[in-house]
Amino acid sequence: MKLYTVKLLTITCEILAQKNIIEILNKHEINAYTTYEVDGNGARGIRGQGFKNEKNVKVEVILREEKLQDIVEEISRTMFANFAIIVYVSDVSVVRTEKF
Amino acid sequence: MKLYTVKLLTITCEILAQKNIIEILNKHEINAYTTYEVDGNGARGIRGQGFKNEKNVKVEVILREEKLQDIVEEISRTMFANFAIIVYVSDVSVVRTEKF
Amino acid sequence: MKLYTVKLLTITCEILAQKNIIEILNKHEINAYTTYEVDGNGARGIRGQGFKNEKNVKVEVILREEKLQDIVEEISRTMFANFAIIVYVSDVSVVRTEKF
Amino acid sequence: MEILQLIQSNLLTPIILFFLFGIIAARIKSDLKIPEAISEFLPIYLLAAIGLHGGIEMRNTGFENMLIPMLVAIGLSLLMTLNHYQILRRLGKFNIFDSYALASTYGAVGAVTFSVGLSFLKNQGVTSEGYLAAILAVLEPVAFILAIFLTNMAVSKQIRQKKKSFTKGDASDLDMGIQETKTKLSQVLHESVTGKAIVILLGSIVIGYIIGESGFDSIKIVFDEMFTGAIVIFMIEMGIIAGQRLGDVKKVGIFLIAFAVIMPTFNGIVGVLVATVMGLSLGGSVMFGLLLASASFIAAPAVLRHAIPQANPSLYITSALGITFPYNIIVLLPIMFAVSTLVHGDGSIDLFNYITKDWI
Amino acid sequence: MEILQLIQSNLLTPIILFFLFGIIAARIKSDLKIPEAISEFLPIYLLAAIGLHGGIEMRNTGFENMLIPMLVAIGLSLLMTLNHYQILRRLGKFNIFDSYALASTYGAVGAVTFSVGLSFLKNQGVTSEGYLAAILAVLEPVAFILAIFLTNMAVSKQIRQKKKSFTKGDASDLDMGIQETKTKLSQVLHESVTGKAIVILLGSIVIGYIIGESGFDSIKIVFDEMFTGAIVIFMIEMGIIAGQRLGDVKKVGIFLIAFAVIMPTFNGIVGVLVATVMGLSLGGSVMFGLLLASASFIAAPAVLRHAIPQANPSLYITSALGITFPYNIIVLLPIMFAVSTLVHGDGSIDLFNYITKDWI
Amino acid sequence: MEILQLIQSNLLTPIILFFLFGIIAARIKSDLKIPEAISEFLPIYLLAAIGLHGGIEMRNTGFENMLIPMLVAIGLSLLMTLNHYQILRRLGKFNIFDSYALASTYGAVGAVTFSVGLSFLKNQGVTSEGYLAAILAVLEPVAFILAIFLTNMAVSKQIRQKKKSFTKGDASDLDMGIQETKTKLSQVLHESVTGKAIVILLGSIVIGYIIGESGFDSIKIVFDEMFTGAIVIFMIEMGIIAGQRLGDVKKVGIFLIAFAVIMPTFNGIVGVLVATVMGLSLGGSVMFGLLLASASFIAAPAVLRHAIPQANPSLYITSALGITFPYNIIVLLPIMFAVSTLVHGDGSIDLFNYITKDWI
Ligand SMILES: Nc1ncnc2c1ncn2[C@@H]1O[C@H](COP(=O)(O)O)[C@@H](O)[C@H]1O
Ligand SMILES: Nc1ncnc2c1ncn2[C@@H]1O[C@H](COP(=O)(O)O)[C@@H](O)[C@H]1O
Ligand SMILES: Nc1ncnc2c1ncn2[C@@H]1O[C@H](COP(=O)(O)O)[C@@H](O)[C@H]1O
Ligand code: NA
Ligand code: NA
Ligand code: NA
Repeated sequence: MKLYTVKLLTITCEILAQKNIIEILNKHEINAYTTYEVDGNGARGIRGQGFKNEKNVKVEVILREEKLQDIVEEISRTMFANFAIIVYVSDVSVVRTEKF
Repeated sequence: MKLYTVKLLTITCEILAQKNIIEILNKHEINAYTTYEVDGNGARGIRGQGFKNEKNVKVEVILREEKLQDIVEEISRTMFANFAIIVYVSDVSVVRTEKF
Repeated sequence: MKLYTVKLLTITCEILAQKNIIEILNKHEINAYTTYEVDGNGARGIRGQGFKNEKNVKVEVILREEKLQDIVEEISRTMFANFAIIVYVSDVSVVRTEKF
Repeated sequence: MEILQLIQSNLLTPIILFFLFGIIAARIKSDLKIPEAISEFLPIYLLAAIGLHGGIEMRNTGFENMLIPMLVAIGLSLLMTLNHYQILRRLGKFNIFDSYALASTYGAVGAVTFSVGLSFLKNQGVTSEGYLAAILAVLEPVAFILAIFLTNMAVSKQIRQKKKSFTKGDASDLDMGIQETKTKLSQVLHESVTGKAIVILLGSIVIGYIIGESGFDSIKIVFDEMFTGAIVIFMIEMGIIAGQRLGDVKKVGIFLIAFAVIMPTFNGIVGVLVATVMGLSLGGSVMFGLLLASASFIAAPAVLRHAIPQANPSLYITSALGITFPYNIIVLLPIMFAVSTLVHGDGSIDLFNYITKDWI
Repeated sequence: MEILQLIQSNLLTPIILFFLFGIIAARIKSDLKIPEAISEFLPIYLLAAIGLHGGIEMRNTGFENMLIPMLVAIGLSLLMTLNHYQILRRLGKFNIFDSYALASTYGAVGAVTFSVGLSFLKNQGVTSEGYLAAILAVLEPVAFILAIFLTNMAVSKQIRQKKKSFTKGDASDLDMGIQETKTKLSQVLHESVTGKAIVILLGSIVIGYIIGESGFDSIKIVFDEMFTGAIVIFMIEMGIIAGQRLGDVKKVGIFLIAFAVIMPTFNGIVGVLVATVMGLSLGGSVMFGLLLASASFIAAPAVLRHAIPQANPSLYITSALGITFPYNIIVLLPIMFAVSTLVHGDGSIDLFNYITKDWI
Repeated sequence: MEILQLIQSNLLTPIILFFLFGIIAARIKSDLKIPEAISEFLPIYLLAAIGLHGGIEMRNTGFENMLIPMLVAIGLSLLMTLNHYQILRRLGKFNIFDSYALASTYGAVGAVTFSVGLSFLKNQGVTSEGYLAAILAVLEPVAFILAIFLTNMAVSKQIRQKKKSFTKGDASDLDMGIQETKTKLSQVLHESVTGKAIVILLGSIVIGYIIGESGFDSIKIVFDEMFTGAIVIFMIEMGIIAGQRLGDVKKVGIFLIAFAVIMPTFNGIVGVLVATVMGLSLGGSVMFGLLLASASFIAAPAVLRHAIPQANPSLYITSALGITFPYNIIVLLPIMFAVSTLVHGDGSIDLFNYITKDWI
């Protein structure tokens, strides 16, 4: 069973920014992702204690390297200044490259 | 503190398929894993809005390379056709190889 | 957009050990992390069925390689004996190294 | 007409209005949502309340006379499941998996529908036999087990035939197929019987039977007086989920849409009439009919996804929740009530006339 | 003085005491917390209860006379938002984004504050006009939409001016800016109107209107009798969150602290007086004043974070929840009640005197 | 016998039946589960209700006479913790960590047990002193603090001795050990006192005291009338968790099983008698006994896992939740009630006789 290397892009950000992230993904024709709520601590303080609005969310996207650059660039440009957010990328192997 | 490389297998699938995954893991004598509920979007549409039955779950398993192939193969064969599911593998380093 | 490699340290442990982990991180001057509750199975049995106290938590920390060794060492030394816990490390790429 | 009036007055109860409201909220893409923990808890609560109520009733009225209705219900449920299968497979041209999955979804019962039915009767000032809660519990797994058994039989027959054409009919293969079917069935049986719905329902019936009215007093406010309010909250969520499904309704096709309306109507009216013949009360006959009319949309996916994974879940969830459930609680319930009133209203001779007239 | 007595007796109600308790629990760093699912569910429940109650009232009393108060409320809300902006931008020296965000936070309304107000009146044995719930729903998005419209106008003006200095004023750019503003506005408008608070509130009003007293009976225990108990539980969580914010209060600066106390007082008393002039009852005038006095701290972040991401959320959340909310429910509510009693107590001539005296 | 009758009638209350039902559901591996958010919320609710009730009672009856019972309770709790330790370490041969952890688990109190006790008394139509809720709050951390103090002392002594054999007794090391112990203790003390159980309990007592009967009226339905229903729901979950633990019971060993039954019986009856001597009412003496008999299974793991991580949590959780809790609420509670009735029933002279007869 051969495995192919693709990229896993992870965005951890405040939950109210999830919509912005999904919009950016959609703009780059990516409609497949996984999300879940998390707590966190970072430059913008502890998040996840009070209202649900003040939690974080993780958005995970498996994609091909081609699209990665543009998406990371757009997220950096439009969101780093105003939101609690981190973005990181790792290598993962998958069976069905056609899915991603 | 020396770190040893092992594999992290991640399965994101519909929650009603979790039992099948765990059964496959057990069949390959793997009883250690971590699970958590997530939302998602993919080929089978948005998941995680209505009943809990319609959420996704992530199953993460750290294991040695030896077992990886067989498990990925069995999951691919028995589950890819009928379930909302993705599978990916990454490299991680651990301290206590004897645990995995 | 250049990406820089840093380390992602993941600790999956019983929820009542979260405080100990955060204390160790703080001691090494790390105040940024992401946490979320998970279920699990391992050497110390199934976790996540009964009281919330009996769940697991994942703590994820992106950090520079320099600090990694000491933290992993301290966690191993002080916590492996008494708690349900696993620790693993992976490589991730980030845009803003100055953040980590 | 009286039925129309009944439908209209039913339409204007909080339960139905909040359900419709939920549908609208979903259609306009509102982010309204009942948190998962609450909407997971409410069915448990509703079933506990139904069970306690049923158990207390059974203590008051005895349960000797429940055996025949229960057996008849089981028999009808099995017959109807088979009937659904034939209709879906032959007329609807669904594949075998979808046919069995849909057949059992409509052969099974819906606990939420049952709750709404009880509230409907309460609103009409009519009571029903307590043992119907027990029939609800027993009926839950019946249709699934039949469908899964038949599906597995069919699959192993297919495998057998395929094998025959290659090699010459290997007996051990056949045995294996049957063995696997047995394992799967006993697993499904175990899962069904230990499924949370049945467990809480049966447990509460027994507890209700033990404690009786007097023991119930201290928890009456929670398990009786709050019942309708709790359903209302749950119906918001049901409406939202049904509303999200509405878009998929066109995908299930006109045949299934028709099936999802006609089949429950037929099953439900048969149920009302049979129950009347068996001597159930006006309200009891309505609930008996509702049991047979209802389709399962919470238990079904949990059981079928595992047991018949080849079946397309969006077919059975969408039709059961998006079409049949609203139809049942808004239109069919008043119709069955009218029918039951009709056949109960007159003397026993007339009753018999009505039945024979309608029955065949 | 009577106001002090009112404040004191208000202070000693379970709602306020549990709110203060929550603050203390947060200050001593207790791990006490109402689980997320519960504290997400409670506002939905409270709004449903408020809506049902309002709808039933409107059925009893008609809603023809609600048009003028509603239009006046919208007008006042817009005026006040503009007024806040001027004060914050000129006197407070906040940047344009923070100014608009804060202006609309204080121009918008707070559903939790409204709930507490209803309980306060109940406690005082005073009723209020049912249609105020409808005004609450309509008022929700008004201030946001204005602020977002103005922010976007201001931003595209800035961009335009920048562009002008470089190239020579490109009309298509200008169009694009306006186009984008329109998109964003229509999006915010859609989101506001389909936001869960408005949806559940309006839905419940309509349902309450349809079912009336008699239809409400079966769910009265859940949606009426449990109301105050439910607020109490919610207030524990509100207290905890406010308590966690208290540490940030000093960061918002003395100007904003003063603003967060003086502005609601002014808006609230204006509201009471205007309502009295329009003929609202004693209780209705208090609630009208409270609508204008209240700041939004649940809806505001959800709308503003998306629409004016440049604004610092900790400014508007901290001041609305950490200062204004406690001040409103503990101090201002009794004050407005006293004012309303005063202006309602005497004959209409005296009333007029009071108003003109206070008004200008 | 009367005690058997009491046990039997207790067994047939909804609380106990739903607990047993939960155990059965877990044993047959049902997937029934009360959602986490609900089962996290219920203890908070129960403690708030207990606290409010206690506070209101204290307002009615004064709390001057609560000092002696409270001090006696603290003293007994400390004595019992030490006694448990000796028994576990010497007779049970447990290691020092497990011994202290278990000793304090049984020296501490269980809020859920207390709730069940209150319901039991309500069912018997008997009241108890309101200040017992305050004793519950104060007693919570006492046994933990003692056990953690002694564990740390023992550990630093061990370290010291080890060090001595290597180097020659380094004073600074000793100091460090004591220093660390102090830090840990003050941390545990802070955590205990700010722990959610104590905070909500004390807070509600104070609020109950302030608002009194009249202020309580508006929230009575939620915090009083729904109390037993809420316990019933919680007991389902407690039963499920206890049932999951039952399999581990054999692992804890016969000694600990015996300890988990005999120790509470002894402590509980001592409690009833001492309370009677101190002049508490029939019901108050039962509750006092129950405080001493109960073991902690929610607070204990949270405190001990952090403070004595070397101890095996499955020992103390399994024995406290899997054995002692069911035993206490099913068997011991009626026994203590019978004992209390006995010693309260007769005149004071007989009472004294009973006590001296039983006491020594
Ligand atoms: N070094 C880190 N490791 C893991 N998660 C982080 C780290 N820094 C930030 N985060 C997560 O990203 C969120 C936003 O970060 P920040 O913008 O730094 O407040 C935090 O609340 C954390 O959940
Ligand atoms: N490219 C992707 N990146 C991250 N998660 C994905 C991706 N594709 C699918 N998923 C997850 O896997 C689930 C099943 O995928 P699918 O079978 O494509 O519907 C989705 O609901 C997502 O949670
Ligand atoms: N091989 C593994 N893969 C993934 N998660 C694991 C693995 N082993 C242990 N875990 C997680 O770590 C927790 C503690 O492990 P243990 O100390 O082995 O009981 C478990 O409850 C799981 O959540
Ligand atoms: Na059916
Ligand atoms: Na306002
Ligand atoms: Na004790």
